[in-house]
Amino acid sequence: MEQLTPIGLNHYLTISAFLLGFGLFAVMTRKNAIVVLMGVELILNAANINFLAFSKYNGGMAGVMFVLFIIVIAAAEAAIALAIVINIFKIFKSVDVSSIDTLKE
Amino acid sequence: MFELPSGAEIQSIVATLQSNVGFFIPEIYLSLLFMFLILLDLVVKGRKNNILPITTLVGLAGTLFFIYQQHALKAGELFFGMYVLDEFALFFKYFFVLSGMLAVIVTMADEQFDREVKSMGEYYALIVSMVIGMIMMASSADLMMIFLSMELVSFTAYILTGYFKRSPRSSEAALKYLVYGAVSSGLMVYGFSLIYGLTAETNIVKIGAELAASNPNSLVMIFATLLILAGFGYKIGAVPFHFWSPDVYEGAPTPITAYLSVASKAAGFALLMRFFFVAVPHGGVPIENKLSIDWKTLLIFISIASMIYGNVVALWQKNVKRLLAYSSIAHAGYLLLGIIVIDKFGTQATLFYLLSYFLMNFGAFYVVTLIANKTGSENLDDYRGLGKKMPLAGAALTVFLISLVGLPPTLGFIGKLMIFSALLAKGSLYIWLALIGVMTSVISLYYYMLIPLNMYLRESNMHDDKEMNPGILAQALMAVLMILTLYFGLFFTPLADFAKYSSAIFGAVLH
Amino acid sequence: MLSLIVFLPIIAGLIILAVPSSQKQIIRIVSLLAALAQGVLAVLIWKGYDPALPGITAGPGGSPLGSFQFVEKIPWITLNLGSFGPLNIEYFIGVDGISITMVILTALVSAIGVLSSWTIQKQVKGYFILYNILAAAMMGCFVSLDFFLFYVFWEIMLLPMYFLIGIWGGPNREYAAIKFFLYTLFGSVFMLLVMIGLYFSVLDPVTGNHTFSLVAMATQSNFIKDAILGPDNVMWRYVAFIVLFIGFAIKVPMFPFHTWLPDAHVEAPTPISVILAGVLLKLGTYGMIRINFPIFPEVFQASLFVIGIFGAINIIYGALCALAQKDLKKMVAYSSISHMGYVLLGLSAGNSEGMVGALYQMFNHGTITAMLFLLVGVIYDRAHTRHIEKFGGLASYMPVYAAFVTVAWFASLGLPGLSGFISEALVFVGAFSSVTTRYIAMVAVLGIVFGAAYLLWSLQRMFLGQRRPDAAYDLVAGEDGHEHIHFHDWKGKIDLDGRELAMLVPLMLITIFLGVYPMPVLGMLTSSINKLVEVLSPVILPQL
Amino acid sequence: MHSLIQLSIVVLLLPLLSFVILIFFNRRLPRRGDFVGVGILGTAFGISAYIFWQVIVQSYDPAFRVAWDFTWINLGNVPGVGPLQIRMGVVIDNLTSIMLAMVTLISLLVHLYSTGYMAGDKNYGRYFAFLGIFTFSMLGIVLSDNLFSIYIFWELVGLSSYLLIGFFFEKESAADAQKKAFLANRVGDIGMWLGILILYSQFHTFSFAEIYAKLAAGEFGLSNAWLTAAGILLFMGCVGKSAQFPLHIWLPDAMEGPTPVSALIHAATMVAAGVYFVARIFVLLTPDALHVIAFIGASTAFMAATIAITQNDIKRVLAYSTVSQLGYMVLGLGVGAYSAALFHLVTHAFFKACLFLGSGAIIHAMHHEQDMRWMGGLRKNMPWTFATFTLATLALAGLPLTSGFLSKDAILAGAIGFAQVEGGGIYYLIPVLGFFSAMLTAFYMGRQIWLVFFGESRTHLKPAETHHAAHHAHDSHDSHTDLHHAEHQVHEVSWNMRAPLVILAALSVFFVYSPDPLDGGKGWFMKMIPTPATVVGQANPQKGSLIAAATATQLAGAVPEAVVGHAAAGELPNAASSHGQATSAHTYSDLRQAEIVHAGHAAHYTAIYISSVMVLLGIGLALVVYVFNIIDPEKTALAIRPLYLFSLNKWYWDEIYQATFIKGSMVLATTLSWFDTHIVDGMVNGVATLVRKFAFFNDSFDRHVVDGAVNFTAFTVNTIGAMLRKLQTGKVQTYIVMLILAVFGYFVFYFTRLIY
Repeated sequence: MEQLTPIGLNHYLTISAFLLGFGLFAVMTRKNAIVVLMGVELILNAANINFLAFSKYNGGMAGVMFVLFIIVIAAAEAAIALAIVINIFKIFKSVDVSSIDTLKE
Repeated sequence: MFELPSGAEIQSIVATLQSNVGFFIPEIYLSLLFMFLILLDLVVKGRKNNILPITTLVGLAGTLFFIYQQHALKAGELFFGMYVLDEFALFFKYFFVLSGMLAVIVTMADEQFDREVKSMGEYYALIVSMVIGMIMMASSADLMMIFLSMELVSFTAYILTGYFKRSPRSSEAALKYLVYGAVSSGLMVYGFSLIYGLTAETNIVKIGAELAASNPNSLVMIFATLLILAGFGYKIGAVPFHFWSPDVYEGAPTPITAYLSVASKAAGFALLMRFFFVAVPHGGVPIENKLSIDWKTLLIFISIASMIYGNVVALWQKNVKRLLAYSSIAHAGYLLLGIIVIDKFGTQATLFYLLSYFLMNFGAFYVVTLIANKTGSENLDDYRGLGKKMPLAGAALTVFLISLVGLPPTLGFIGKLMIFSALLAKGSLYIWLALIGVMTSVISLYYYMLIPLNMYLRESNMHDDKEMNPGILAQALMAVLMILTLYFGLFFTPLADFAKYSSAIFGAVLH
Repeated sequence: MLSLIVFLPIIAGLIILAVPSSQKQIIRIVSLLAALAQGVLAVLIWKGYDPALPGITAGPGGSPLGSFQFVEKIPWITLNLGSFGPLNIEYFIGVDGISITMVILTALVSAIGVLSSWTIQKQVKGYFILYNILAAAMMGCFVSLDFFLFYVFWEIMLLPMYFLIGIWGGPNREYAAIKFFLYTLFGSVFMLLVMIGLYFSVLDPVTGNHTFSLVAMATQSNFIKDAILGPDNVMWRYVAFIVLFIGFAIKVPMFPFHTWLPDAHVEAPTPISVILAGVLLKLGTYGMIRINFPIFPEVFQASLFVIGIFGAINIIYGALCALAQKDLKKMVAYSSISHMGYVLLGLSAGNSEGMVGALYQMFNHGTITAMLFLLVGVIYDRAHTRHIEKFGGLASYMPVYAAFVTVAWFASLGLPGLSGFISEALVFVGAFSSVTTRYIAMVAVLGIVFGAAYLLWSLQRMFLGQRRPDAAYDLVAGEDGHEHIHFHDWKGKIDLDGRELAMLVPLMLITIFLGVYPMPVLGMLTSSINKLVEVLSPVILPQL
Repeated sequence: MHSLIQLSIVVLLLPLLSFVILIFFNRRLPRRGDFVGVGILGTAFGISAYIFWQVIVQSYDPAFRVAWDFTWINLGNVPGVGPLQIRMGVVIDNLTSIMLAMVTLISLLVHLYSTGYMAGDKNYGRYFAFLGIFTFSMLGIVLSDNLFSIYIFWELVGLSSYLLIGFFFEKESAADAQKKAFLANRVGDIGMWLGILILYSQFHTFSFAEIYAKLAAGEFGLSNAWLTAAGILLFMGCVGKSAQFPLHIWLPDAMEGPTPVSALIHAATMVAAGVYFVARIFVLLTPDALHVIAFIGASTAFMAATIAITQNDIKRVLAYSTVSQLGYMVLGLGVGAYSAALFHLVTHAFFKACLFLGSGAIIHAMHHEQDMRWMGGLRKNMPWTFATFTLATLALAGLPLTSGFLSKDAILAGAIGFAQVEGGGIYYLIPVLGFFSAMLTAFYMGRQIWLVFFGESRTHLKPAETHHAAHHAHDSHDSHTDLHHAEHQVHEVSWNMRAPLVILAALSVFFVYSPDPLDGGKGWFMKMIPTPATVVGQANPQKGSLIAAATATQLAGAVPEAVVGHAAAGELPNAASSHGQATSAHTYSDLRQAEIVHAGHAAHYTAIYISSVMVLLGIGLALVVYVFNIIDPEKTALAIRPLYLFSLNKWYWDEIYQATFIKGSMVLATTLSWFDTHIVDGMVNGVATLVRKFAFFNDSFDRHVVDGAVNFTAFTVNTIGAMLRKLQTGKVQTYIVMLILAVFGYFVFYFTRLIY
């Protein structure tokens, strides 16, 4: 199986780029607030993959540490987000992000 | 591959930490205050009395003392370069604590809270935590620290924005703020990861050195810069990262609007300055290298866009809070002007402008709150004839607005003066920016003057000319703010010196 | 002394602030006293003024003393700007021949203005506070010798003016007020940039620091050669000159930046029109003389012809527009545009005769136009209309008023024996003597005829002949057989009453006296003007 | 300071005093203080008579001149010029003293006359005040020693004539007339002012003496064309004041003023001031300028005469005759008959004043009937008036034994000489027009005399309503006419109106001026007022010809008089030898003048013959038409109707001006003010409407701010704003899209910039 090149940095980067793209796509297009937030998670995870990959290839633990913090932050964010979304649902009886546009010009 | 640290190393690490704690007192103190407030809230059962706010005020005031003590300490890096203590950071520590106190005061004045929510609960605690976050933003020197502090600020801000749980506007604002903020911080983190990839460092000083040494691929670099700017730009609310601000400012409780528009914007600027002045190499060398040129052009675009967009769109606003939101976008543009000229004078001008902006914007929002208490509206048309009913409020608001326009003899004029001076001192290349600046400030006159126009030149549609008295305390505070705006407009030496003192840290970096 | 004359109105304003708004009479009296005190001080300054000292530039040893008089020079703000050395802003005021005439004029006109504000009934307190701020700011502009100080005063003027027009003005006041505000601000923001640019280009010969001092700026040798506005930087010097000029021209107002003036005048209450025409317009030309020309002499020399052209346009265009007006006040407003054109023409001559004429014209226009607007106000108070066609035959019924109007009108059309003539004559003498503007002057004299035309025509339509059928007044047969005039809902004296006479008589006496013997004013001007002409003359230009 | 100077200053200031007293206190004084005016003028006349005696009779010196001046405006040490002052002063020479006496005398007489004529007017006192200020300004013109002060007083007489023409301001016609007069004069003054400016710009002085000295010294920096221009422009002042073509239109209308005023201002003094001024500047007029002047004078004389023959208003006939006579004087100056022209000025002043006062008496007696068609047969009722009027008429017509004959004749002789010297051709037009006008003059004056004094009274023929109107037009100022109005019987006027007539008539007889009834040249006047030597000559003075040099030396003392000895005499022996006494005293500095004067004297007798014939023709024609009725005027009028109308409508000048200048400027004015409000104030007119579409809040304020001047900016700004704010949809995801677009958009932009 010599034609299989070993997994290299660029593979990780590609993956993370794809993740970023998916995340942005979800954030931009999905109507459901929850899904939008999942898109955000995807973006963060794309960053995570980058960090890990770089920390593996550049040496040093900083990236890994960073990832840990990002995961924690993401969790906290999710918590707050859910609270707000629930509140929104109480008021608007919907979690459709695009339909909530009373504040505008 | 990662060998474990030996005992000796661990000892030394612990020692450093211990020694550094001494530099960390204000933050620790604030955290204690935060917890204390939560406990206190449990005691008072969120009843609406002045215990919580007063405590908060006293506590924050106490912080000032500790911050003052830090002047004595020698500036330097703490916690292995995670965190720095310098005049620049101190400046913003004062700034944020004071704005926190003002936010509390405005909250006390705002009667909307009595209508909207039953318990003030953790409101004040959140404000304090936001102060902590911003202070750390201003003094963090490591990507990780930056990220953490920013998120801390953001999260508290989300909650505070949505604090009126039963008001649709507030909640909607919170949601928008959340989504937008999350996305842009996500992008920022991605940008961080790229930087980390290029330099294998997370400490911005080291990053700067690394970038200066190895000339990185500018395409990747600009991409990272853009993503990071998306994060910072959303904090400072500059075009094109501003879209959240009008809606959020309009929806959020007025004190929070004021707080966001002043403090978190300032925090964003603190971060922006520190990151780019330190991380992006341009400093000592007379010939600026490509990177700095790149991000400078980027900032020029952003600032021009902000000045024009903010002022032009503001022309159409009928809601005063929204109008001020757009004006804050425009002011972000003016502040950026000061950063673009990468030198000490420019930094000083920016800091000075932040101070003036702090005073006049809080003043304006305060008066708006008081008026809203009486008229129950933030609508431009409901300001008709208020000049007669609330003479002092009218006068004060006029002064603040004039200051926002940048006319003498107010503080805002001096702020603009210093920004433009910095540009012109830099030479003819920057004159065009100055020209755009003055042009847009002429435009801004038009919409700012709409408010005095309605207050004085037009008769109110309801014909009761009885005076509305916002209460002696509020009157006094208004008067103080107004007089400060005027006084510093005429004798601005102390503020300017303070700004210079605080911008000294960049002396090494900036030529 | 000067500080006192500047800040007296502010003090009065503070006192008024303390007075309860119900005490209208006290408020009026306080401001009147302040204005009179200003007048007294002005007279004292005039007495103590030594016309021999030229002013304009620094005296011996680069110090303003020995050249300017009543100088007060106190450091106001000093900062360390690091690489740009200390930022010095000084509270630096003083007078020379150019400013002292304007100081006297300002004191006079603002006193008159207070008197004519007596009829203001709405929000008297606010009115007089703003009025006093305005008065102080105007005075400050004329005495300040530090560009920063000048700019501050200059901008402070805008807001009170905005409210004075906007609150106490006529039906269309909002529009006029905001128009005035935006126009003038537009002019002045660029002044701000030029000011900063000058600061970085000029060194104070004494201290060696950058400075805002206009006195230092008036000497070309104080410029840093390669600074942004230094002698080497020709392009930016031109830009700066033009920008400054436009800034001042808007105040003058110079065609095509004049359109705010008719609106402002028509809407403004009488005293504000008096102030506006009597003093504010002068600030434009004063700014040119004090700042624009001495700082950029070579550009000035290069643009003489253009300035002259604009002056001539102002003269003729204003006169023709006035000819077509039906609203008396609008006609007077356009007449001031026309008369300020003479000032521009005189300045463009660039020689002593022309400049002296211009300065003198500024002074005379101040007094004469104040008179015109007061007289317009008199009839407007009575008839509540200013429509020229709605009168006729007034001379038979209001002889005193008619007599005053006749004198004022003839003064305005430049009749010899009245002050306006001498200034216009000098302007033409100067403009014609300079080869650059000779042909412009030849065209501009047409303004004399048109001026006579619109003034005499309006005089005839309002005062001569018989009452028009649709006149704004009725005639009732008196007991003595003669017919008497009667304005509905006007209780007061039909002909001029005491207060109006008290305003008009001094102005009229001044007009006549200065028309017969101009030296009291010219004597103060000449040395400064000759000095100015030297400063401006091409020979002493820095070698570019 | 010379005693005469002091006296003359007193004379100058006395009338001003009378003005001040009367304008403020006339209501407090008995008889409205008319005695103040008369008394003061009496004193003034006394003093001027003394000056006249001193200068003319006592010291017989053609070159007499004393001057005094003081610094009026001191411009300090002007860069490039040195110490610069504007000086004011008075000068007395023969001409001045004569003018002084004349002006004060006539003014005195008019004051006296007015006490009768204006009695009972409700503004009686103000009237005398105005007369006072007029006299003051007129004397100012006479005494000024520099152009600037002449210009000042020039405008002041304009003012006083404005005030006096409009004395009955309740009449719209009077108000129109006064405005017209002032504006027409202003037009003339512009020219004069420009002329002054040309001279000043070269010499930085206004004083005659200095200007002439420097001119003679050849210091005039500009080309000779400029000098000619200066001359013509200065002459424009005269065109305005002396009602020369094309600015003559105001004078007939000026008859709206009270008749004594017409006599004083619009016949005797002010209108003559123009001629006086030209005489003052005579020496700097270049030959070309003189030609222009001569032609304008001639055409004015002729045109006015043709108009006068058809007018029916007694005062209008006189007004046009005045214009015509002024034309003569200007013509005289133009052809170089300097002395003759000034001579005519004086004589004309007296007899024309007499005529006007006479007509005033008639009008007064006729209860303000001015139309000659309704007069007639007055000689029986008003013998005094008749006698004096007739005498003055003869003088005006220029019959021998009258003063008018002497002066007019001298002018015509000069004209002939001029024509000969200039080489005939077109130049003969000038004397021809002169003589023809002489005939016309005789004709229309004869017509007037006959219509007014002979035949039967035609009052009853007058159509009632016009009569009524005419009466009501005037009753505004006169109360006592109403009493007499009932019965229509005319009687002689009172003594205070009669005396002036007699005096003036007496001054219209030849022996006052010259022993020889046929030659004014032998009289004292023309001896005392010799033609001054020009300071420009035909050649450019710069060339420094012998003559110019000689002149310069002569003029160094600023004596406007040239006794250039043998230099010139050598050149023209015949000129030196064969002059009459009048000129034998002087020879002339430049050939042209010398020849003209010489030829003029040669032509003296021819002139007499021709003019006498012409005058007789004119009178004869008048008799034929109006006495023997051989020719019926109506029929003739019908026969030559176009010509008749042309003359009756004053050559349609008023209509032409109305249609061109006045209409023109009004149209221009309205257009410009429209332009001002719509274009300048709205940059682009369409913008306003366009913007309203974008204007969101619809209260007036914004609609206004959106159109208008500042508001072109406001427009663009608003539109941009309106477009940008569309981005703020309120949907958070659009915001995010924007964000992504911004980031990647810039990235792409940067990428492309990186590639290229």
